Amino acid sequence: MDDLYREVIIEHYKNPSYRGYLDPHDYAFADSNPLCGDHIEITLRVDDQNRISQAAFQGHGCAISQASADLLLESIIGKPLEEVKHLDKDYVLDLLGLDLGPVRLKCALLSLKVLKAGVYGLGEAPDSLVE
Amino acid sequence: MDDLYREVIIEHYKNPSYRGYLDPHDYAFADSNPLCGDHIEITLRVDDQNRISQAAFQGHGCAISQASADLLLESIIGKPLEEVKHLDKDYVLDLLGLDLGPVRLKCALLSLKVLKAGVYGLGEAPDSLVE
Amino acid sequence: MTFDVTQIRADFPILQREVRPGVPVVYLDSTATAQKPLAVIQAMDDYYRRSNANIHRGVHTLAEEATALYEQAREKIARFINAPSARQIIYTRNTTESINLVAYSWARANLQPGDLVILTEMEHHSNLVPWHMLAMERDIRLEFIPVTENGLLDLEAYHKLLEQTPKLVAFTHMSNVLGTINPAAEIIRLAHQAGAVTLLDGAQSVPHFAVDVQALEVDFLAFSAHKMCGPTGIGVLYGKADLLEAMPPFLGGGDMIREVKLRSFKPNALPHKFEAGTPAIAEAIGFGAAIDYLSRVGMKNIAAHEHEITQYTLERLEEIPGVKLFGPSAEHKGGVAAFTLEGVHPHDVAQILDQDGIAVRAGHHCAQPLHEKFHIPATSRASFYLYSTKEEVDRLVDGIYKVKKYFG
Amino acid sequence: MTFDVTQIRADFPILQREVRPGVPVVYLDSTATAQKPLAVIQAMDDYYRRSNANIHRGVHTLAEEATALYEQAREKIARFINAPSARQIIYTRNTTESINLVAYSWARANLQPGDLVILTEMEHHSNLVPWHMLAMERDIRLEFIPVTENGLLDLEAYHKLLEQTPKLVAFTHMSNVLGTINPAAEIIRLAHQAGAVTLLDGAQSVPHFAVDVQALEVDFLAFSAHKMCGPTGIGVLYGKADLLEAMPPFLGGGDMIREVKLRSFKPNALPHKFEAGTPAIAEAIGFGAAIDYLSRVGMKNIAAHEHEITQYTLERLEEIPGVKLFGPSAEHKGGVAAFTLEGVHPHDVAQILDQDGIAVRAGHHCAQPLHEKFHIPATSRASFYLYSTKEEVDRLVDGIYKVKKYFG
Ligand SMILES: Cc1ncc(COP(=O)(O)O)c(C=O)c1O
Ligand SMILES: Cc1ncc(COP(=O)(O)O)c(C=O)c1O
Repeated sequence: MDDLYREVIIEHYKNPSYRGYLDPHDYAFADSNPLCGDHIEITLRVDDQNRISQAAFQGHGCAISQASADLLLESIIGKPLEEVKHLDKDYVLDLLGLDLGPVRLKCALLSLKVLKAGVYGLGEAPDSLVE
Repeated sequence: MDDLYREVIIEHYKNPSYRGYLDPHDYAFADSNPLCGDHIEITLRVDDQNRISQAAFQGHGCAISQASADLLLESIIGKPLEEVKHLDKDYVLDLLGLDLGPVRLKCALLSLKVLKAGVYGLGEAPDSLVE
Repeated sequence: MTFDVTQIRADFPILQREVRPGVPVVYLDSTATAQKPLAVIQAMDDYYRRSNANIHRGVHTLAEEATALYEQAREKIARFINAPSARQIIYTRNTTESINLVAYSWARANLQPGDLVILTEMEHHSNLVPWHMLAMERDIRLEFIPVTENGLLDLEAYHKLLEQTPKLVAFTHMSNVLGTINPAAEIIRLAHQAGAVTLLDGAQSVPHFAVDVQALEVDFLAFSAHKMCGPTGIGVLYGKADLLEAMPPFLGGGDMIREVKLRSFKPNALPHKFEAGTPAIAEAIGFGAAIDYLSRVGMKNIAAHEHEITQYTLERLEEIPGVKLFGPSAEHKGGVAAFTLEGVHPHDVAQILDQDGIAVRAGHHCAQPLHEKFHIPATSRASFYLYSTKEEVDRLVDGIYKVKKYFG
Repeated sequence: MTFDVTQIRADFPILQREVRPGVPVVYLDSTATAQKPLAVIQAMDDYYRRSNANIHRGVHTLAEEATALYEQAREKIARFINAPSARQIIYTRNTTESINLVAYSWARANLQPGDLVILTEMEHHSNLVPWHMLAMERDIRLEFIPVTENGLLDLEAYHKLLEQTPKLVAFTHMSNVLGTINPAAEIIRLAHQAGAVTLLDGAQSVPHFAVDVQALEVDFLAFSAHKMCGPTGIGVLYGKADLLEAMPPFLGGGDMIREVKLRSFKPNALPHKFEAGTPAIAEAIGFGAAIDYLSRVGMKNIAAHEHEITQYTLERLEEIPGVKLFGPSAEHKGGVAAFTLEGVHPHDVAQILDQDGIAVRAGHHCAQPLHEKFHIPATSRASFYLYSTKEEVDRLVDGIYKVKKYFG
């Protein structure tokens, strides 16, 4: 895991491709992980076929939360909004290629939770979105 | 302990010498053991030198609580009131000749607690009276 | 698994104990607390030797192991009572705290002066005093389903009480004195028809037979680990999700919060909202091991075994002149036999039985109003669990004859 | 007893553990929870194997043994903090419940709308949220003793706050983030002069140095067993006798009553008035064993050892470029070193350290307002206890250099 951590996580953390804030946007949502203060805000634009055309995140937090946001957004560009609604925990873990304990899992899944709460248009982001 | 229990406790329980209620009396007090419902009421008369001249108890409960009341009253007849104020746990245990666990100890000491609360003229009978 | 009581007894180290040299223990006090199988003792021992750490907030290996073990236990408990989700399992200290949690959080948010709470005359103090305290503070009305002479709830009287539209019906699934197993599903169904929320005191039912919260449709269920082969210091409140979600927090502190500012806080999600401070981590893990153990033996097997022992006990005790049994006949009854012996105080019965290693309980068993109803200050109580045997019942009977000789 | 850390480490089975093959644990998270010596693990194991029974109400041998063990532990705890009497030691689940007990029972009986409660900016959530809840319910005012840039309480500001005649001053004896040891005796003396009652959060002090409630004249003291080599699931509230006597009960149920009728109850005497239901019996006994263990080693020795380790840690961490330490210098500080590493999130620091078996905590350590004050969301925290060594500190320092290389 040593090297994976270094290669995947730290690279995307240090040099994210999708950092930013889209204004205007079609979807937006923000949430924090109460246990560690990680914060992620995601903005999305969709095309006329309801596919994700652009995505950006901003926020702060640990390498895992920020890198997984970057990896997640990279992976959904061009995907139909409907498909994004059904992404799950394993999807993110596959992107990261890491086995994580329960605490770091929350960091890794924060961006997926924010993304799904945004596309579902929910008022809040319950943990059940990523279980 | 088998035989002591039978001889001392059960004899005094079955054939108490000081059962009753003195009316009029100089001192009286009653209390219960909340854990088991044992109840003892003691009435006393003192002579002009403040010595205990007569004593009686009534109530209900286990053999240990009732027998120890009988033994206790038997032992204080003729004693100065001041001395009664200073009787302690070991005094009663010597009378009984028994080694008791913490729960039955409360049964055994109920009569002493009632007696002391009465002669001190207290409104209630705290456990600290017999510690 | 076939049920073999000898094999089961070998799992419980304390049952091998001699109370005094040559006097093996005959433990007939499982209603007060159950003994613990080796698997439970070792799960906690292992935890302290290998994985001890504070949970939820830690990133390091020990903290992650501890968190995983703690939360796995919650999943096991959820499955055991067929809860829809583990987040409906709130860890508490015991049944008593679980009931107080409902009284402080749900009831204080939902009950107004004049509102009616229905209890029963056979409740344990744990399901009386929290409502006394609330009644004093809030002017809530309390009414009681009466207990009939043979130890059953008077359901006709219950029907009448329901006409007064109670807000809450809180009752014991099984009496810890009479042994009565109450018709919980029916009582709950009727309460719901009347618009009331229900709280089931499962302290004596969850340990002894299968309890399915979804089949019962119960709103709240309270129980204690220590009565079901688990450790002291941990219990559970189960609640329906919508009720728990809507309830205000009870205890404030670490872990139950989502965010804290200097002057305000946001509560955490379920179940953490109700678990303030460092919880009973080792105890949760021990509770999980107890659930595994009971599930392996099988709740059906346990209930059948206890039924057989109880039936035998009632038969044998009824033979003894001067013994008076309380509670219904074996068909309505769990593994409890409370009795009086004419002319002998229950404390003396228990003390003399103890001379032969026989552990029964004597007193009001935290059900003083029930004893008052039957005009007795105390009873002696023998109670059973999966490890109890007919030979132990025989020793009890011999012991009672000895008591009679003493006081004869 | 001379203090030999190698010998002490041999008493703690978990310190022999390898987190992964070849990677021994370096446990630097004792502020979250302490490890347990064999004596404590075995005291509980023994209890479950030999004496397990419910307490107080039982006449049989097991119940009497259990009751005696449970109450002896209370006596030990009383002596440990020099309480005038064991009945002033109330068993709770943890520090958090102890503080909530004061908030629910004492405060709700004694505080009126508009009354002032003084806290500090360095409180753990456990000593914030209960007061937030009370403030919302009752319109109590909260004010905070500020924390200075170097991590001490601003006592001048405290003097000013006292002019507003607070009813309660509740504060931590030692910060679990800054490590600051507050001048408790002085704060309490001033509070009393102003007519206020005092509550001391001893979660981090009682485990680490001698705390004497009579010398401090403190009104309430809260602490947890799990932070002082004892088990999870048990804590203590100490209180002055007159305050505890006058307080209404908190949780209702078995054992906390003197008498129960169908519609009313009389509370029991201290300490039982505040202990409802079957308590954490094994845990109390384990706590007693922990007290014995700590007393045997000697609190003076423990404090001196931790001071040495802390001083060494501060020196070594200050050398590392990019490391920023929080809290005062070693002379005002217990065994806690919270720090940030420039450009690296504390979670990542902790995770990478964990690869080498080094267990530190990362986050806001249940002190979010304090972190906000210092404008950081989180810190990494290494913390020490009697079994910590300088070699472990060296491994921490090596680990931090490795983190820097990763992120460099
Ligand atoms: C200063 C302080 N107060 C209170 C607590 C809460 O202790 P517990 O979680 O045992 O209730 C802690 C423990 O983290 C602490 O460090
Ligand atoms: C029916 C019933 N309810 C509640 C309780 C209280 O359980 P605990 O003491 O574990 O809180 C008991 C245990 O004696 C019981 O038998």
